Amino acid sequence: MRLDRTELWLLASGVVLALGVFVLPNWLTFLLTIAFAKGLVVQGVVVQMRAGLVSFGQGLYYCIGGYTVGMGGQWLGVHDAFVLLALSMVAAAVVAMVLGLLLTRYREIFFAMLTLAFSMILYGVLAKSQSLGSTDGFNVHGITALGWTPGSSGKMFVYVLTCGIAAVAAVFLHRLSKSSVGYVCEAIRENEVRVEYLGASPRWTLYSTYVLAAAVSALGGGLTGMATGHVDPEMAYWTTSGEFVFIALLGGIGHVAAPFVAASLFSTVRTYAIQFVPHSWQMILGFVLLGIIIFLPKGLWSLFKRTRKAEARV
Amino acid sequence: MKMTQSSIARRALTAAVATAALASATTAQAAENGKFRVGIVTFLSGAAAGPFGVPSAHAAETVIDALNKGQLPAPYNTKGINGMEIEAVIIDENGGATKQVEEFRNLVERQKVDAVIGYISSGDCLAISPVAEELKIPTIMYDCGTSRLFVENKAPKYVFRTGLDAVVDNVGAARYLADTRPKMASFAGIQQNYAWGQDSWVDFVEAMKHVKPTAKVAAEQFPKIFQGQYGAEISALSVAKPDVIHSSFWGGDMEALVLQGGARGLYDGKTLVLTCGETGIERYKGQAPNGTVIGGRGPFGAFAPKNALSDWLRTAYRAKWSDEPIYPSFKMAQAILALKTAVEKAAPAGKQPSSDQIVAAMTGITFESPSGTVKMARASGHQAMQGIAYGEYHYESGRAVLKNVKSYADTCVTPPDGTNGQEWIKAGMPGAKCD
Amino acid sequence: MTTLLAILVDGSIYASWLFLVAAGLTVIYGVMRILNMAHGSFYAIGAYSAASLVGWWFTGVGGNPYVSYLLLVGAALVSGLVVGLVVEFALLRRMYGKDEILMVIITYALLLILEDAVKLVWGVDPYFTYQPYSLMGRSTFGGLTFAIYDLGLVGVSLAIGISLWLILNKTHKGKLLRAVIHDREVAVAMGVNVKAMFAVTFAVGATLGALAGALTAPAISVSPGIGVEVIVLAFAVVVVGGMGSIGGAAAGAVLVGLTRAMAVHLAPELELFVIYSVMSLVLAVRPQGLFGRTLVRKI
Amino acid sequence: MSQTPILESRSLHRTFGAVVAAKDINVAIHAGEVVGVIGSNGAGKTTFINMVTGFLPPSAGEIMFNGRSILGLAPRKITRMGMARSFQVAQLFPELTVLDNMLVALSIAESPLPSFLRPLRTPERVEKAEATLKEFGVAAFRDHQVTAVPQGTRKLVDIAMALIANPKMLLLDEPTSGVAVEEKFPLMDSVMEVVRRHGVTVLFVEHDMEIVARYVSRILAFYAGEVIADGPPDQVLDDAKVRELVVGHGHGGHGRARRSS
Repeated sequence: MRLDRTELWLLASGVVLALGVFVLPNWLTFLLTIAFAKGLVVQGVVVQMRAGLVSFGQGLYYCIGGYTVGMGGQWLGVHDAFVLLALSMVAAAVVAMVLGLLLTRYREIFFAMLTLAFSMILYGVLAKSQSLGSTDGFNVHGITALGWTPGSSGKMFVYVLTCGIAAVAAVFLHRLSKSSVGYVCEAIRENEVRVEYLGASPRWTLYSTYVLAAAVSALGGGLTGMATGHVDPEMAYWTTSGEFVFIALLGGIGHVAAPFVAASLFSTVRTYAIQFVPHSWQMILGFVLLGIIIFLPKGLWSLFKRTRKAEARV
Repeated sequence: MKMTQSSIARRALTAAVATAALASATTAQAAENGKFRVGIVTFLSGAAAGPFGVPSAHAAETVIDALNKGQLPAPYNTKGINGMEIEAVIIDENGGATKQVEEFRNLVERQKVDAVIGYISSGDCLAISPVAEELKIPTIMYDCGTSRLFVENKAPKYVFRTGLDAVVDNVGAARYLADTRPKMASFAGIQQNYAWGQDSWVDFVEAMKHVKPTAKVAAEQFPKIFQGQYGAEISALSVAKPDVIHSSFWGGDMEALVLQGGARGLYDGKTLVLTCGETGIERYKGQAPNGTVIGGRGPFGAFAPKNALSDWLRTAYRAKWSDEPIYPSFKMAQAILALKTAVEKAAPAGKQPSSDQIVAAMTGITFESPSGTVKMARASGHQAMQGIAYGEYHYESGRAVLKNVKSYADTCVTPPDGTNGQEWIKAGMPGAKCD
Repeated sequence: MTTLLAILVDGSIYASWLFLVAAGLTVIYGVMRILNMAHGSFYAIGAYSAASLVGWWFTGVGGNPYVSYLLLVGAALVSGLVVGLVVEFALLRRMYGKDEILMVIITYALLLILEDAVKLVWGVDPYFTYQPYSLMGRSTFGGLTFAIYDLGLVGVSLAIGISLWLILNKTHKGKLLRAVIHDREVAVAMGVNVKAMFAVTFAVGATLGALAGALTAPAISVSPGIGVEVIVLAFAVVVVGGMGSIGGAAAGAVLVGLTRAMAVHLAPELELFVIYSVMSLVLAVRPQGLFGRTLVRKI
Repeated sequence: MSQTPILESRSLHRTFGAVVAAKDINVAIHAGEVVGVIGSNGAGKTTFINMVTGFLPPSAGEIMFNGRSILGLAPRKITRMGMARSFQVAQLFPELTVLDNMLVALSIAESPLPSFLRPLRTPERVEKAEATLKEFGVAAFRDHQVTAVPQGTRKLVDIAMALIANPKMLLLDEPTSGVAVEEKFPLMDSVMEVVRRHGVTVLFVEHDMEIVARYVSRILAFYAGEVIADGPPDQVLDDAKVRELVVGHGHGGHGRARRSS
């Protein structure tokens, strides 16, 4: 497996950020942990966006990931972070394999609305489950890693783990975007009928992409659960999914690092908005989103590209 | 193409680092400016803001302003906290537990608060509790009622709760009904379909089994929270013809239920019990039928005893907000006063005690509050123990009055230390002492 | 027997409320292909303007209580038209022709903005304006008591549904509108002023949303977040019925309304899932919804 | 003509509501033929292609490809059996470059379940795609985004994408529509040359009689959903019914006078 320059950069960024654990203030590493974990969920949204599908229910897999980590510790007695995350991905993939059969028949707003509906059904089920703490959810604790118990440095460990997983996932997703499936997804977004006439099955491609996106998003949910130490059904509520779509648009689909950068920016803007304008931070987010759509339709990433072109011309 | 990709990635990294740098640059302002910083977390938006969050935030402002000026009656007539000016950082609790954990960390690590008072939502309390222990910051849960708080946090050190366990609400309601409605044969419930509603109903049904074993459950309804329209539920309850209708609804949902049920004669010849009904006392304007049993989740708001502190709070709050303080306002005031008492006990005047000194002082403390004398007597000194009162709402010549108020002693409604509330009720409330 | 009656009446009342909420959404989608996430905010704005105006009428003015019904409707018309036209003119006008899904996200941004705007204007305290609701009294039949206001809502809802249908199918303007729905380019070629049509449609849709809120306001306590609660419900109804179809919205409302009433009476524990289950089932069988038309792509 | 036809339709019917778009179409095409399909707008030419390629299910009838029934098969399955098509309006992926369009087509042709991890651009694929672009004389546009290349080039790329899978049969839906008059012959020259070199059976729909007459060995004339004439160009174009119902209605009215056979 040879790495190209982008991939090396992604891994290097991951390492540098992970090393930041020694210098950055704790609140910032926590903010970044959550941001990168959410970035992973957003990656799931973006992968589907490349294929022309907008999921307004990615919170479903975010929630499944979180609950798998929580329940694995609480009821199965599994505490190893890696095993729990693997379980999350499997659980999400299994659910996605079933739902995908139905969902890949739909496009555009129908797809968006149905994904939303399924996510809300999970919310309903969890809100009904008193043994899982209903809407209060439950706490996640006692995470270990390969036999080692991080103890009081648990949050630092989760941060480093998140940086590592995010970097590896980014490399994988970068490969995906350059792979045949990646291009076929773009082709489907632009002209599904032609893809069919070239001999491929758009539905199968979308199906496999959907399942893959679910697994990646579940990773984000699992990491969030470990970081906050708590999971609740709110993770599956449609407004949570709306936030993921928001971040996806903020970053754009142009580069695999965009969702992570956008998620960090989103968290930073939000935390300061909450601090300085506690009564109208949503409004600020709304205006930012509109501004992005109007002025930077391809996301913040297009800023980088534009400056690059300008440099090239000089 | 390759070139541009990597240069883009480099820019991404630069951007991330720049964001981080920008963010950390603004940290650690103030902090050691000689003030005592308190993070106040309550709902400023969403449906819980009107009935709970804003009255709490208003009370916090009222009390903190007055403390800084030394205007409270004794024993709180000294300025600030231990001579230090109190500085409040108010944060919106809306947005879910994940966001709250993030904001809690920001409060502690970026805003360098010395203590946090907050949390109405039980989910937020449960999520924050381990983080408070991890960050070793004195944290007072002032309102949330979940029994799980000190079941999950078995050996609390930094987490306190000055409000009461929700078990108390429903044990109190059951006892009140058994005492005042001895002939009741059946009861029904309508609860919001989320943890609060579900737990309240289980607590109430189990408590009724022991205090009024002859009464049967006639119907139970669990509409979605914030549904607002209860037509079908009201019909279903009417068809069941219960003697008592119990509801843990709050805020807008509660008012809508009162109105819609009233308009349809649901409460004719029946008793409506609203465990959070006190927040609406000035708002029903006769829409709630006379005789509606309401509670205030403890001796708060309209149920608060008459003493110098409650008189002061009512007057000051009315003067500042031209509104009556309701139970959440009282609970917020109680939490702030607990903190003041503990800090002043922990260090000589003018000195800032450490977190450990504060929590050591607060553990098992007894302090005065607008709700009377409060003792942190449960959960190894981390949970307040108080009685509860219920009464009947009556609307007479344009004014709301409470009648037939009955108070139940703390020992009568509170589970003993180390027991799970729900299991205690199921076991028949062993050890309860009622006079 | 009583239960059956209760299911029918409760179901109809809830269905008529759902239809009121969904009508504006479906009208806007039908003509403009915009799935308007901010519809809930129009609902909230209507509810708040009506509640504050009526509240002022009773406590501030002490005027004739029956005038309050006029005020309800008036508040909805004014607030809906004003907000609808402002939004259309200031924002949406610049966005026409964009992808349907992008329009969803634009209106999502609008929702975020309007939610806070509502909070800034009206605060977070619930508005409890019960007078118009209790004024009408109650009526008892078949052993059950119903609020006359709720029964009246069924009538209002029917009237609005029938008027919309008549306007679209029997008037000249309505026919032009249907031409726009059918084929925008042909309509432009025929000299229809599509721009004006869009502005009018959006204003009408927004007003319908505001009206739904205003008519609901007296029965509830108007609190922050009511718009967000309503929007997913309205989506479900519209998607079930077939997006953009008035008849579909009515059918969707009746189906969802009756199913929910049945669940409440017969299997209360299922209530939470009813709406999404109905939606998923209908879509699994008929992806375009009950009354929706499928579009065939030309190649 | 005893061998199995490569494509055969038997009593093919299709109605859209009250409109009959195809009525009892019986056609057999043999390997190596170059067949032209003519007919006025709405005569049923594209409906025929859409049915044959699986896009549109016929109301009745049977379609055989290489002796196997392909009725009810999805377009992708029919494509994989060796029948490719181009489109009246070039159906490309507008935001990709010309080369990437070709690579997507090639990758799908190699494996209908594309790989998640192997990159699209392998040296072998790029080489083959470039070779094909060269054959069509559009290699100069390889790195242009599709939106930035002229209409004629798009049509060629569209056909090149169909051809890169090495189909047995190629259906061209109006290959010269939308192309400037003076470019039509050069375009058809290059297409037909490549097609002949690959030994592909071709069926193409065309309005321009001149073009039809110049390149085909056989013509099918459609009118109102029916095949009203089927035979060598001379014979069909001289058919009275065809002259009255088809040629007179054609887009290029000039086609009738200047036949160049």
